[in-house]
Amino acid sequence: AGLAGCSSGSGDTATAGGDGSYTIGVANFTLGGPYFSGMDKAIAAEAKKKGKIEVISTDANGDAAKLASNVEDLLSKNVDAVIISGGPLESAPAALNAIKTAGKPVVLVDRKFQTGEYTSWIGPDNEAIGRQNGEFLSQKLPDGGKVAIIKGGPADNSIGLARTNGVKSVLQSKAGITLVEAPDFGNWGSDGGLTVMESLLATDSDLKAVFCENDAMCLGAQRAIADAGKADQIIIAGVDGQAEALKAILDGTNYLVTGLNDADVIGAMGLDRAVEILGGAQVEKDTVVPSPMITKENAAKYQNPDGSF
Amino acid sequence: MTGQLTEPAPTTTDPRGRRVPRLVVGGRDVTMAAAFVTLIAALVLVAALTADTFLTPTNITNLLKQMVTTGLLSFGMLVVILTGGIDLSVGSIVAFSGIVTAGLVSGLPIPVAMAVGVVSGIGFGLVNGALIARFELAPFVVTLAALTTIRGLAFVYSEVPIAPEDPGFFTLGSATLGPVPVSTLIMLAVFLVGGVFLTRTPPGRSIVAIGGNAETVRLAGINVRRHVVLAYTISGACAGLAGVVLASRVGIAQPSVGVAFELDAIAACVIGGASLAGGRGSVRATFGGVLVLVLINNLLNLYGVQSFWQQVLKGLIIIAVILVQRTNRVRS
Amino acid sequence: MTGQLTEPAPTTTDPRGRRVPRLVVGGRDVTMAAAFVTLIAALVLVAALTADTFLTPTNITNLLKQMVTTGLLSFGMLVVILTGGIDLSVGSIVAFSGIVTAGLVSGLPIPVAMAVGVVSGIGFGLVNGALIARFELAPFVVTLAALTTIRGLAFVYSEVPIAPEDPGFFTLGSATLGPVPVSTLIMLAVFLVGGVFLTRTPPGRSIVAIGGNAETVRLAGINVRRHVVLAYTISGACAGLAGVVLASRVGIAQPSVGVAFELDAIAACVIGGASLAGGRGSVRATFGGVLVLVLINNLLNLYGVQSFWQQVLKGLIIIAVILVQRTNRVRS
Amino acid sequence: MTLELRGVRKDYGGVEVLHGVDLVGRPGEVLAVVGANGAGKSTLIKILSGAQSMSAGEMRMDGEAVEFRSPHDAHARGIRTVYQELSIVPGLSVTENLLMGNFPKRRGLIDWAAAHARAKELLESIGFGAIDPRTLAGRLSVARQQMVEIAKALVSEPRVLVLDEPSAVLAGSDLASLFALIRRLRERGVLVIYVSHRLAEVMELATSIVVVKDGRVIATTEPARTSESELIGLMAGRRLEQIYPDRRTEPGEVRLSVHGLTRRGEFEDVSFTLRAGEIVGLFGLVGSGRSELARCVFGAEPATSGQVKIAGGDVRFRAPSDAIAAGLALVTEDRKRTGLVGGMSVLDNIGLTTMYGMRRGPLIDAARRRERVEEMIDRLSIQPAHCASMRVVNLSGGNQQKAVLAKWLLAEPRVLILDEPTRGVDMSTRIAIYRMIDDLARDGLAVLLISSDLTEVLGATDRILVMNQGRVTGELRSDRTTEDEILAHAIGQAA
Ligand SMILES: Nc1ncnc2c1ncn2[C@@H]1O[C@H](COP(=O)(O)OP(=O)(O)OP(=O)(O)O)[C@@H](O)[C@H]1O
Ligand SMILES: Nc1ncnc2c1ncn2[C@@H]1O[C@H](COP(=O)(O)OP(=O)(O)OP(=O)(O)O)[C@@H](O)[C@H]1O
Ligand SMILES: O[C@@H]1[C@H](O)[C@H](O)CO[C@H]1O
Ligand SMILES: [Mg+2]
Ligand SMILES: [Mg+2]
Repeated sequence: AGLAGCSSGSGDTATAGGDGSYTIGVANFTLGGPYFSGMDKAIAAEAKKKGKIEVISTDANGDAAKLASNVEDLLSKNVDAVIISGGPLESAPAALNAIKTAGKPVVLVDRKFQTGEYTSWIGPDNEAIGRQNGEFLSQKLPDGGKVAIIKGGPADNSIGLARTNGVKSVLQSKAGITLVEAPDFGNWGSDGGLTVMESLLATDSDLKAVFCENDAMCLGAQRAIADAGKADQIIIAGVDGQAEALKAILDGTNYLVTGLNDADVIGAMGLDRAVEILGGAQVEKDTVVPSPMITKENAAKYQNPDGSF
Repeated sequence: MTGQLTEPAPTTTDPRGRRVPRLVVGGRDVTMAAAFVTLIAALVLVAALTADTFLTPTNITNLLKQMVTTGLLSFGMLVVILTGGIDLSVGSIVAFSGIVTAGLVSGLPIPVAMAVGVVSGIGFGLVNGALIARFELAPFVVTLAALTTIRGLAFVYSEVPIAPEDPGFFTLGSATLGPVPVSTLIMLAVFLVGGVFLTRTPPGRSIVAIGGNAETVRLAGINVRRHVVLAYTISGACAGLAGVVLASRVGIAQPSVGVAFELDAIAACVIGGASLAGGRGSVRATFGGVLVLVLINNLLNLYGVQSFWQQVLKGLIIIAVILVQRTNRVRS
Repeated sequence: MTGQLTEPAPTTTDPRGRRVPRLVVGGRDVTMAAAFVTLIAALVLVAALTADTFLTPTNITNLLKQMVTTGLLSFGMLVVILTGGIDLSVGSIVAFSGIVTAGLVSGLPIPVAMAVGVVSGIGFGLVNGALIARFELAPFVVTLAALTTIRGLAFVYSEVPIAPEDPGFFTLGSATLGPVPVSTLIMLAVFLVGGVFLTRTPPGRSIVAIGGNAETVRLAGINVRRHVVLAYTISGACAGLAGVVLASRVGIAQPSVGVAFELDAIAACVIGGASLAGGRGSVRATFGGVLVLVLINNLLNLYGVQSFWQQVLKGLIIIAVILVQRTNRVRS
Repeated sequence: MTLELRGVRKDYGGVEVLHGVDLVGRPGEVLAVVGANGAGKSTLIKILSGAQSMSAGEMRMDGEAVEFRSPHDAHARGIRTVYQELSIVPGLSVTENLLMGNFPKRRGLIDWAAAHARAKELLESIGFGAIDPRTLAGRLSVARQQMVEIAKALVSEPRVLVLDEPSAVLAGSDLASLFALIRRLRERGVLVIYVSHRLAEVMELATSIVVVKDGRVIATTEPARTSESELIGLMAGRRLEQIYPDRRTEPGEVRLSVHGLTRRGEFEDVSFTLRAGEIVGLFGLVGSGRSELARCVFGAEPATSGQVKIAGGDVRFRAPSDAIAAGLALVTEDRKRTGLVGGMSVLDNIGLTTMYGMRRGPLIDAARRRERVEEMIDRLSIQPAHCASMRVVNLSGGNQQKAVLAKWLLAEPRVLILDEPTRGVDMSTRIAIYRMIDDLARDGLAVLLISSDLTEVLGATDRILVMNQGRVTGELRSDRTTEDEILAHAIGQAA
């Protein structure tokens, strides 16, 4: 994703304390999803681009305690700063405390923690993405109809909730639109999206649209819809801008829209931010990365064959 | 023989000759007993009466599709469980075979790519089996280590999902023969052929006997190791096949797919009365176990039970089912 | 016959009377044999020589902290495994006890809230044990169902993570006694007391014997059911304690924590030579198994091995370790 | 087929148990191997069956050196073995146990109808026609399982048949069938190697006898040139006095009385009493329900109706623990399945019943327990003498049996039920056991001795109950009855 939304701070000037060579630790909560591994890669790629920056990446495999100990491991390796890609984690007090005690800066990417002190956060406005999808759907369904919502779950995550709330806030007030929330979670993956959609198709045969909290689930849902022969009846809206989703949108399928939440962009910005901080720059604490709406019209411009996501 | 003793043992043929083979492979407790069939019938009946969407064609097709992965894995798991072992690596094999197949589709003909996926499963099964049989290592740990390693390899192969462009890739997973998905037919074929294998072929019988008393089988001059390897290879093959079918069905292969699949497969076998100590298990009843699990999931969804409560209830229902199974076993 | 035979078996006392109790609880294979100790020592040595950060105080403290959860769960798991059972629900109990404790901290004194967390684990263990012992249900399925149900309950209790404000909540998880974390000391105490329990008390010996041959134990007038319930209760208690300690250490309780923790705990027992068929296992060697697992993780991190390769290697190293363990067992 | 062993040695983990054994067997011979418990008989047999490898020495068949790396190699040479410990697969049918690895096939698949037919034919041809080949092997009585084991060894018409204590669990007509079978095999030129502690049958069947002691062959002889008592002397290494102690005691008060006890399908309306100081035999054919009765009296199985009283009061034993608390002890017949915890030490096994009673605080009083257990090991001369820390499975069969006995004696019972306590026990140890039972009875213990060995029942008891098909069909005084009279009751044909 060459086009960054905003403040792509020129990190290579950061030489406040030395020659600008730093070691930056990355604590991933999990790499078991394309979004997260994309983020991790984007950070590494940006570091390489900058030169002189060494990145040590860790993966907690979805275990909060392991995240804490990974951070401890990173600190014991004396990294200069830590980037946390917290995935579905809401907070990591122990990790944040350890970093604070060590006196190192910490940059959060994607997920903003609910508690604890961090130096800077870069991520999307999830509720806005949801609203944007809601607006789009309401336009596409002038006569109303049933809209299904597939959540990623487990519910100990705020971003999914924010996205769903965004969609709901727009659609609930629209006359003629009914919302159906799938009882089960799609677990943020395509296989989950597929089975949840299959169940939805059995319970609600008259769906007009489906919104999923991310693209991966939408892609599975799209298959289920195709298999049920309802591709021309149900439209799809997602979040992320995952490569396969962009392609589906561009190909003119029933996958109509997604809200950009590009791991490549956020990852790169996260690394830049860390370097800026190390360079002694005064930085914005919270940076919201804009999430443009992607449809058939503009999808081509967001396709990036070299991107990791 | 007088026939005086009422026959307590599994009969694969009736006194007059061969009839329908009974897919009971060891012990009599594990016949898919009347009570178990009743239980499944009751589940279906309750479902049909209380959820009006249950008997719709869409839902029935869903059911048929949703049992494929668990079904395939359960058969392979049963074979391993019969030897007294366990295979925890199947979920990771599903992921690996799926992603490799999807990755190869761009360069190879689709059937070849799919064959490679299945073969990768066979390969992993072979290694599992060889480690377990040759070095007498605990199956739980070997396959647990395999779970970790193979999952890692799936991610090493591709961190991101692979979505082949060629629509031929979806055929296996979405084609239907009349109303029945082809993938379901494949799974049923595995159960049928597998049933015959376990009840009517020497290697099948050896596998069952090994779980009953491996030393005896060894003393009978049968190569125990080779049969143990065979069992894990079958499980690996089933998992490889399941991975290919699943990837084709979802249309996207993800390296993260299949986590905890092994648990459902094991549960299906045990709900069907298999003993994890080996030597006892039934192909039919395992299939019944698969049905029970799929029905539970389907019903909870149809009723719109919220995800967490689904989990709570699913566990409780499983307990209830095995309690019923057990009462029936004790009574018989 | 002469006293010719040299003594090959585990001795809990030396010929002259009692000496240091050896924490071997069944069979002779499971002594934390010289080769196993050597293996661990070798791991440590290699680590110290190749990773310059390995022997830093921070890293050692990390190691000590990192072994707490696996350690606590492994001891409980060992007790259950000795009876010939298995407890898959421990990861879910960790989540439940943690979230309940964190949820109660706002209303109750911290120690009381923590006690409630542990007691919830005891409760779940009791139910598991009662179902398994009273109705003779397969431990694998009962605790698998419990895994699902308890996980669901953790989410029902709170869908969102709970991060208590009171810094007292963090004490248990972060306090140190000198350089040693208090949580590590607690875990060590569990192993010590547990070792004495299993080797030197009647209920402990009964648990070991049940795994060897339950019918013999029943005929010896020992209440088998009660001891099986006890075993699962101990495992539940350990998991409850682990949940509380973990929540306190991380500073936040998540209902989603602890997935697949049971696998590491089981692996630790088996790496330590325990037999999943029951009756054979060692407290010391299980502790050794915990060390091995924690060391592997720590080393792979220190070497900066990339995540997916870490998984690949972790599996392979585990296989290597049990191969070494096995060679040593065969040789002795 | 001539089978020759020269200088065979075997050590287990550095401890040598066979010190250079020589043995020669020829076609048509019944070569009996006798020796005390732990002498090395089973080890020897495992070596010639390929189940264990020898540490040194050589084996020749028809003059040609052979080396067995697995049982498969021995099978290929026509050697089949029935091991001392039962090894059927309980979850499989008799047919399958018999034909394992040799199924008749049709179009590549196993032809089960043909298999059952072949199994039935085979069982009938060797005189075991009473066994239904379709039954699950695990549902057969121990005796029947043993017969299946023997039949299994005969499936492929072996040239050498090795039997390790096959008669230990057989009695009556089953035993007769076995003997007839062995004679027929002999006529067919099969070499039969036969291990047994029942010297009477050895004298009857054997063509030559090899006496093994402490891992060495100390004598080779023939029935015509020796006597039972000489053999016993050789095995024990000393002269043996009388086998059964004189029983001339006055029975005391009633210790246990059973009234109309019934367990549907197993036994019916059984009544008897046991008095202090009395040894009562319980004889019957296999499957007559004796073991079930014992288990039921002991609270291990619920009764359908009837009462059990101890010292006058009615009791309802809901579990063995109740019976033990009331002073009962039951030495079960199947040590592997119900007598021992194989993976644990001898100490743990012998101490099992008494563990809860021997505490110091919450801990087991280890020193006292060890002391008591070692006393018991000594008293029953369990070999090897320092076996307390050994795993109990590494004891020889007979010594395992003694360990079970020791466990119960340690509990100091007032009523002792012994189910086939001398199964697989060598003669000198038997004598010790009889002496011990006698001593215990003299001290006021009431003993019920279940046995399928007529001589034993006659010699070691005061009174004999005979069961037939779940009912007590006779009660006889040991000093006033005969083997024939007992047998007549046992087969339900007493006048
Ligand atoms: N696996 C083993 N490990 C160690 N010692 C063993 C093992 N098996 C047998 N022994 C020892 O070898 C010796 C010979 O045992 P073996 O079973 O051959 O005796 P046996 O003559 O068959 O006795 P019995 O009449 O009691 O069956 C015994 O001292 C026994 O304790
Ligand atoms: N051949 C058989 N087939 C099936 N069941 C049998 C057979 N023999 C015995 N049984 C079962 O065992 C019961 C009695 O066996 P039990 O062991 O109590 O008799 P026993 O007189 O002690 O003979 P044994 O010498 O075999 O111990 C029978 O009522 C029957 O249920
Ligand atoms: O924002 C990300 C992505 O949307 C991903 O698909 C799921 O996890 C969230 O954290
Ligand atoms: Mg022997
Ligand atoms: Mg009996």
